[in-house]
Amino acid sequence: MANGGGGHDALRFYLTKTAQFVFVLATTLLGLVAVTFFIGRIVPIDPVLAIVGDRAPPAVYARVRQELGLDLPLIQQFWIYLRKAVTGDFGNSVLTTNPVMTDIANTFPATFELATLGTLIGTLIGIPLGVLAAVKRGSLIDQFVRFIGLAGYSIPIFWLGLMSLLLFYAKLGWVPGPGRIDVTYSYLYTPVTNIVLLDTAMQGQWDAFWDAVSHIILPACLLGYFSLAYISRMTRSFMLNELAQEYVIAARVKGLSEMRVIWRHALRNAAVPLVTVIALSYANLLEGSVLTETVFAWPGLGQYITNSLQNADMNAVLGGTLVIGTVFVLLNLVSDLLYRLLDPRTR
Amino acid sequence: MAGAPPLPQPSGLRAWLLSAEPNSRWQARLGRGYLGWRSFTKNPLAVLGLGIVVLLLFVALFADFIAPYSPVIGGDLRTQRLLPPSETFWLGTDDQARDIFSRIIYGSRITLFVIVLVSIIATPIGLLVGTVSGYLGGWVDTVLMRITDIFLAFPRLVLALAFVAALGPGIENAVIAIAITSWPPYARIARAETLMIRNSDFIAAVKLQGASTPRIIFGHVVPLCISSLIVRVTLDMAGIILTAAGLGFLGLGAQPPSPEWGAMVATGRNYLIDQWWVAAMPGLAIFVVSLGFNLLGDGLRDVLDPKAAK
Amino acid sequence: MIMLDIQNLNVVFGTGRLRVDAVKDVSFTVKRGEAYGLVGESGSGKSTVLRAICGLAPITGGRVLVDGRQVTTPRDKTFYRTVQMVFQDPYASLHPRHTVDRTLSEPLAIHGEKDAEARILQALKEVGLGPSFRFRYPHQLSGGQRQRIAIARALILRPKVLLLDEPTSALDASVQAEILNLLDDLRRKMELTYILVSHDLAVVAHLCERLLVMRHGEAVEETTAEALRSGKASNEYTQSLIQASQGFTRKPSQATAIAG
Amino acid sequence: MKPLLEVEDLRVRFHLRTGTIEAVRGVSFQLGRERLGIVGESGSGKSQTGRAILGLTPPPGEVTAKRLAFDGIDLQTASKRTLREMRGGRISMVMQDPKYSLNPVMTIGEQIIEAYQAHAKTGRAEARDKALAMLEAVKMRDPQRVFSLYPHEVSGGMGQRAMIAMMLVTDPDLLIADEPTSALDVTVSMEVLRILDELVSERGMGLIFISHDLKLVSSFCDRVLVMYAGRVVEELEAKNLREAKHPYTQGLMRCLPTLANDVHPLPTLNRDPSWAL
Amino acid sequence: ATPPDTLVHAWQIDDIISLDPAEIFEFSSSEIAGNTYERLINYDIKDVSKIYGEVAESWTVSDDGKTYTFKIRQNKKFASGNPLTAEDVVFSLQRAVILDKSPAFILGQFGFDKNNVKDKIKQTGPYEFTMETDKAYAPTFVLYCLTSTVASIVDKKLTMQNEKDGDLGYNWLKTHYAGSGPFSIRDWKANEVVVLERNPNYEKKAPLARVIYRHIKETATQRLLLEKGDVDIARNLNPEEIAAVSKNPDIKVDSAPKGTVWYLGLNQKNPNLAKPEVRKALKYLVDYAAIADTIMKYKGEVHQAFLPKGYLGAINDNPYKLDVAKAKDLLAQAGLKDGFSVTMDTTSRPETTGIAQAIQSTFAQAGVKLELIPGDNKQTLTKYRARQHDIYIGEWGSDYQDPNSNADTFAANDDNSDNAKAKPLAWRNAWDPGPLTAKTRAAVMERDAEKRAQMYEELQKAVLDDGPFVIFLQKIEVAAERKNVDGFVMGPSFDTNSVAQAKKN
Ligand SMILES: Nc1ncnc2c1ncn2[C@@H]1O[C@H](COP(=O)(O)OP(=O)(O)OP(=O)(O)O)[C@@H](O)[C@H]1O
Ligand SMILES: Nc1ncnc2c1ncn2[C@@H]1O[C@H](COP(=O)(O)OP(=O)(O)OP(=O)(O)O)[C@@H](O)[C@H]1O
Ligand SMILES: [Mg+2]
Ligand SMILES: [Mg+2]
Repeated sequence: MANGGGGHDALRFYLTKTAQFVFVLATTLLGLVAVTFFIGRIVPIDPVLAIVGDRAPPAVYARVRQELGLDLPLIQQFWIYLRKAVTGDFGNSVLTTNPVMTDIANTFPATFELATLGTLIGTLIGIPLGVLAAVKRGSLIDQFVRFIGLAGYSIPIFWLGLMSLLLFYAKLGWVPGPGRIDVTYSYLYTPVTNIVLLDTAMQGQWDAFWDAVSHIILPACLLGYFSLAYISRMTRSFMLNELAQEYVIAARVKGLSEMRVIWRHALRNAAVPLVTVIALSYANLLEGSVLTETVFAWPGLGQYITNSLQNADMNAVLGGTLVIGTVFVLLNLVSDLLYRLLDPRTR
Repeated sequence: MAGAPPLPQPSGLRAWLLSAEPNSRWQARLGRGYLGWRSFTKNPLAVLGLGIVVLLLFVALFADFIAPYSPVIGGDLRTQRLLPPSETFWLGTDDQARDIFSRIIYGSRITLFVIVLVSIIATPIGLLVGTVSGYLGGWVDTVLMRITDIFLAFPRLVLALAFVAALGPGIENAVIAIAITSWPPYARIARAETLMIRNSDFIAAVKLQGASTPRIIFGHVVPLCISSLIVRVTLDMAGIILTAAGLGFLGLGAQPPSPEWGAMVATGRNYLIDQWWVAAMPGLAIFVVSLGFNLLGDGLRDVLDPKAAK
Repeated sequence: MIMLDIQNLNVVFGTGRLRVDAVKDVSFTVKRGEAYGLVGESGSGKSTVLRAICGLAPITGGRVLVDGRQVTTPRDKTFYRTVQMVFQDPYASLHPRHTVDRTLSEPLAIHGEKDAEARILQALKEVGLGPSFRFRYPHQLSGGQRQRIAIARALILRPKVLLLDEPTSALDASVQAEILNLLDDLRRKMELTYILVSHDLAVVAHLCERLLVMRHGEAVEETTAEALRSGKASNEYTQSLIQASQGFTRKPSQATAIAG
Repeated sequence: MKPLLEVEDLRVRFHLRTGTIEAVRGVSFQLGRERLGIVGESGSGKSQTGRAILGLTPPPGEVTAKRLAFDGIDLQTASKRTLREMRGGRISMVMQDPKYSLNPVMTIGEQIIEAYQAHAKTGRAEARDKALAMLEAVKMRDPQRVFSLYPHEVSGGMGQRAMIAMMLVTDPDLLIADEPTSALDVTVSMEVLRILDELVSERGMGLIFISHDLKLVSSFCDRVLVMYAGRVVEELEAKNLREAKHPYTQGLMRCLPTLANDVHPLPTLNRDPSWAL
Repeated sequence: ATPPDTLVHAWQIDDIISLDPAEIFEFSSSEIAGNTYERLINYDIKDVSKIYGEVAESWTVSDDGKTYTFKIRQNKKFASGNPLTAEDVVFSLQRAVILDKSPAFILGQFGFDKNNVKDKIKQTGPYEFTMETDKAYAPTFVLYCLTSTVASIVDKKLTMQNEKDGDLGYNWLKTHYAGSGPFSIRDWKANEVVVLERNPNYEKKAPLARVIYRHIKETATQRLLLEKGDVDIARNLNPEEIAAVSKNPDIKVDSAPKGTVWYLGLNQKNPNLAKPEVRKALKYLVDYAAIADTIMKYKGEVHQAFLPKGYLGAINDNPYKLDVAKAKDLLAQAGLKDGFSVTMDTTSRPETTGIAQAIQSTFAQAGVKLELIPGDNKQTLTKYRARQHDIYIGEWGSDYQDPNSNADTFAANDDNSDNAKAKPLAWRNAWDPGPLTAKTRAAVMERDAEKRAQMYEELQKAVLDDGPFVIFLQKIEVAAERKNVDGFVMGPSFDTNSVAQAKKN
């Protein structure tokens, strides 16, 4: 096979890859903007109402409508929106009056913090569980993992959330109540990244840090449980697949310990598709934790978008959707890169 | 609870079914179904799953006869409201003094409706998009996968909420919204599967017989993707019921007083701590039905999915 | 009477870094009723030649004439009625979810043939299988039986040319003999033209009159079965193939020098 | 001389939902430091015999034998630990297809080192030298380069040689080769066989060579077991293969086309149900 | 537990969209404004009819009833330290009119607009100014309007320091604070928290150093927090939760009726609903008492007239009760013996759906098939405002403490055409109240309080009898408090819920 001109080819390869990624990102975002925008305009909710309220006199109403540009043709509105969006200006949120970007910068870190921890918990527990279930297929532990998974799929998250609050907070008092941090600590540090754990740790406010940790632990475990349900199940099926491969037998033939065969050979291979699964579950937590956020009074992006949507705050909805879309595409990219890293065949 | 008990088979019929040399396509098909059924029934959990699903069907069908009270008309607000489970009200009553048991019984119809509708909308869309894009490749693939990605990258709830908002609330629209948000993963699966088989020799063989592209896709590619998709869809059932519940939770699902389980749980959340049965009972129903579908899906995977059967 | 005329066939896959010249300037002709062999090591482009003829691989250069007419891209229906192919792996070449009946009725349906019923039974008989196989799925058949079905499928449209891509290499020796006999038989009965690809010289020599030795996508030499038998191959590479097909020899030989 | 491997009445059963399959039904043989071939058609139980010896019968399978001993050690009663030390250390196996039997996400070098370190307590540097030496021993042209390649980056022949290097790096006394060349080109497979051959003659290793290619086995091995439906139907010296008594062996020999004589039609095998009894 | 000098509320505060008093029109922001800003005049929450000056020391009304002269208290200071003078008051009133945000009409209805307000509201001395209305309205009407949030006094100096492009500091004040109330606003994080801090310049210094409003959407979560003592007051508990926590010895329940009524709006464009008998029949088909005693226990009491209890002229006898037989009779008279089908737009809040379902089942008893159309708040409102509903169920809270606020919307409709400018509730339900409109207009001009009250009674009776509104409850606000909380006072409107003198023992 021709392998000449390696350096030049490699450069071109990466350039094409980058161009491809930019293209994917751009088209996906454009699609997102377009769909959301037009949905926003056909939704039978009057966005002006959200701003001026029910009692406003007609003159005020008309003025605001014009201010919002709602009297322009749809295409023109879209064009204006797009032009502004490119410069990072998504307009102001009606509900919070802040620029949408500021709001997202405030709410996204909360969700990010929660989802990241949740995914971490789900991954760290889910993978070993899945591996165990696959290795001991049909055994009690396999049934257990299956049950955990099933329960994770079928229990309404708000139910579990409230029940766990009732148990761990109200009855046992192991964790503090809903919210990100206790009011006593909330002014001890200055929000920089808005990721409380990071901010408090960086500013050396350890009391506040531990308080934040104790606040996040329950909702994170809850989200972790749901991602665990998915991850353990997928791990199990990938592991079953890998364990049936010839190379596993070859590894046994070499006289390797069963531990090494499972964790180093089989799991190392199962990790390749798992990366995608974890990324997917992470993305789901980032976008889908609305209900958890509601129960735990967690001022996150999910709540923000839902609330905005219900109030026809379309700027906020669009902005939020774009952020989630971007995160999604980025996660795709990262999992793609990891995939390449983990699987030499795709390099 | 077991599913339909296997009828005592007259040995003649059985022999006919298992005949190694069926005489007609029909006999062959029945025989094959019988074999599948036999291997399926060897898996007790799968049978349990099937039992639950059959029970759901049965309950939905005969709700009128099973339910002791009306699902929508409540009793006396002053005396019959939020009663705990008792002999008169097996599962207690809700905030409108309605019998929860009767509501759950009638709610099975809605659940069934949601499940069936979502699967017959989302599965074909996913299947079509996935197989076409996987088989044709090139720019068709690029375009279709971009669209899939866009729908995938959409926050599900936003999309569902938006659709419900655009179409107006109500269970039908909730179903459409859920369907619209759930096809992309199916498309992905179907595409991955198609990519695996599109270069296989048996596809080359039909091509060599001059088969047209639609013929290949629908006659040869689709049947191979469909089984893993069916498995996936049954496994998704729980998620679908819960998404419907989630929409109900946000007030966009079924309209009151219809006894939709998710909406019932959502209402019950107001009484979660003291009148636990209001949310727990329909929640349990959701759990059991999801469990049923999951077990069934697992069992079907063994019967249908050639890869898992290996 | 020339049935197949291949001239300066070139097949290139991919571009740039991924470019593979799978077939380079290969020419040969096959007369009607003749069986022609292609041999060579793995990756030498044998299958690609067959696939290029029937349109499963792109013809990047050269000409392919079937029955005197140059093939069109995409191939038309008459082409498929003239040329059919049998694949190497009997496990992969049948649709796992279609019964034998469905597999065999598919070509008939595509070409709008009538009395499918009779023709399917007829085709099964031709490949030595009874009607009892009609409603079986591939996984209920042995490798040899599958290969017979694949041959039946290829023959059911009554083609003139059969392209055989290692039809026996996945099969046991005993089954291989049955299939080879069947192919021999059918050729005589139906006046078929064969192109047979195999890495087994003995198989090619058994079935074919003439053969082409390929290596790295190029034709090394064209020779005859007779020549092989008498060990008269002029080319060194052909010699080493003959050598290897004799089984293992303990004395060091030139085979070592060539392979790898 | 005490035989290296003693197998008596080896049976492998699979208990499946649909019933029990007996894949190997009472196989007995002894092996010294020699080349023993096992032939038979697909599904006759060759591979299962080989795997049972290593204790690697897949899960639903059950193995019984009157005696299964390696170098006097009873493999049936040996502890897991002994078995593991035996595996790879003293008994090794080369499998059919390098494409599937090498771990796709580890470099070839790593895999060889791992095999070596599983049995020899050595440092990494030494293991590395040993691995390179082994790659050299299997006639790899550029061991340094191959060492750091991934399995998908080498050709089938190279992969199979790497596999052999990996399995022989611990200097085992017995090597089971399960169709080690059937995935390779004729010319390449000759080369691989030559390497195996040299190793046997130079190190005095015992070799079980499993194949369905009678011609190959007869020319490569000293002794041949012919298996049919889980049984050994015939055992004979390789050079006497032409004088095989069993009709199955005879049939197999005859139905191969050869360059030497052109028979039309080829004789085929008529299976006699009594063979399987 | 919460710090002893800090009062923590758990409350759904996601309705806050602005902290500028000229714009505030929502429940939670009104309450916050009430505790952080002062108004010119205020009323006694125990007896609404008693009006007193807050920033104003005294006032006089000219004989023609059009000119009001206010004297301002001296020595008042804003939280910023700036002195509060007539200049600030005039600025605040003018500013509200000029900005013309949603609540501006409360002032605007006296004939002020952007162009004339500078002439109509004039400073006449350092601590004195005059206000000139276009007509001789009932003084109670004018004064009550001045008690609403929109008439809060903002710190002119501070606000104008933050002015940008002639916005009168609007963009700044939306998220900041420039008042003189007992507390100042330290921080507002949308959907998360509002933090108030004691204003050291306020003369009657608040006992608490800090008041925190935490946004807790889930009522069950609010309850858990309250029971654990991690909040001091839970504001949104539902009846069952209140019943449960009231058994807790550490918790007490406090409540106050609000100037808000629950009602059904019957769209007169629907031919069935347009029949007077049908309107009346539906009024007999609501089980008022059962709803108030069960679903809405603690949260509402039966009330059927459009003026809430406590308002001037409010009538409190509730003539209707569930009477299916009578309703059937009436329906038969209307030619609808077998009932009819009709839809009701219902917001998806649990309270609303609960009531709606209860009504649905009593309607059904007389054969009226009611189909509920759930939607979120804004969506249902959009439809309501376009007069596309059949029946609408919702709440109506009066904009200011004067009876005209509700009379104007329930009993008056100047133009019933589709593109009318004003869209009162009567218009939204396509109802032409006929002579009632003129009566409403007259009542607001009546300067004799006694007579005025009588006129409103008449209006209420007329609407009660024939209007397209089935008013069934007056809203009660409930708060569950920890026992140690003292002095959190709930008034008849949200901006009179006061933490000014609250403390924790
Ligand atoms: N679709 C394709 N895309 C890219 N390269 C291809 C493709 N098909 C075949 N090739 C390459 O073309 C070359 C010839 O392949 P071909 O399958 O014709 O060999 P062959 O002689 O049939 O070998 P074998 O005996 O292994 O079947 C190989 O290098 C192969 O990698
Ligand atoms: N995991 C298993 N479960 C059930 N049956 C099995 C399993 N593995 C092997 N068998 C059966 O055991 C028998 C012997 O298999 P084995 O792999 O030893 O055959 P073989 O002689 O190596 O054939 P081949 O030449 O095809 O490799 C076959 O009939 C096979 O179906
Ligand atoms: Mg080939
Ligand atoms: Mg084998």
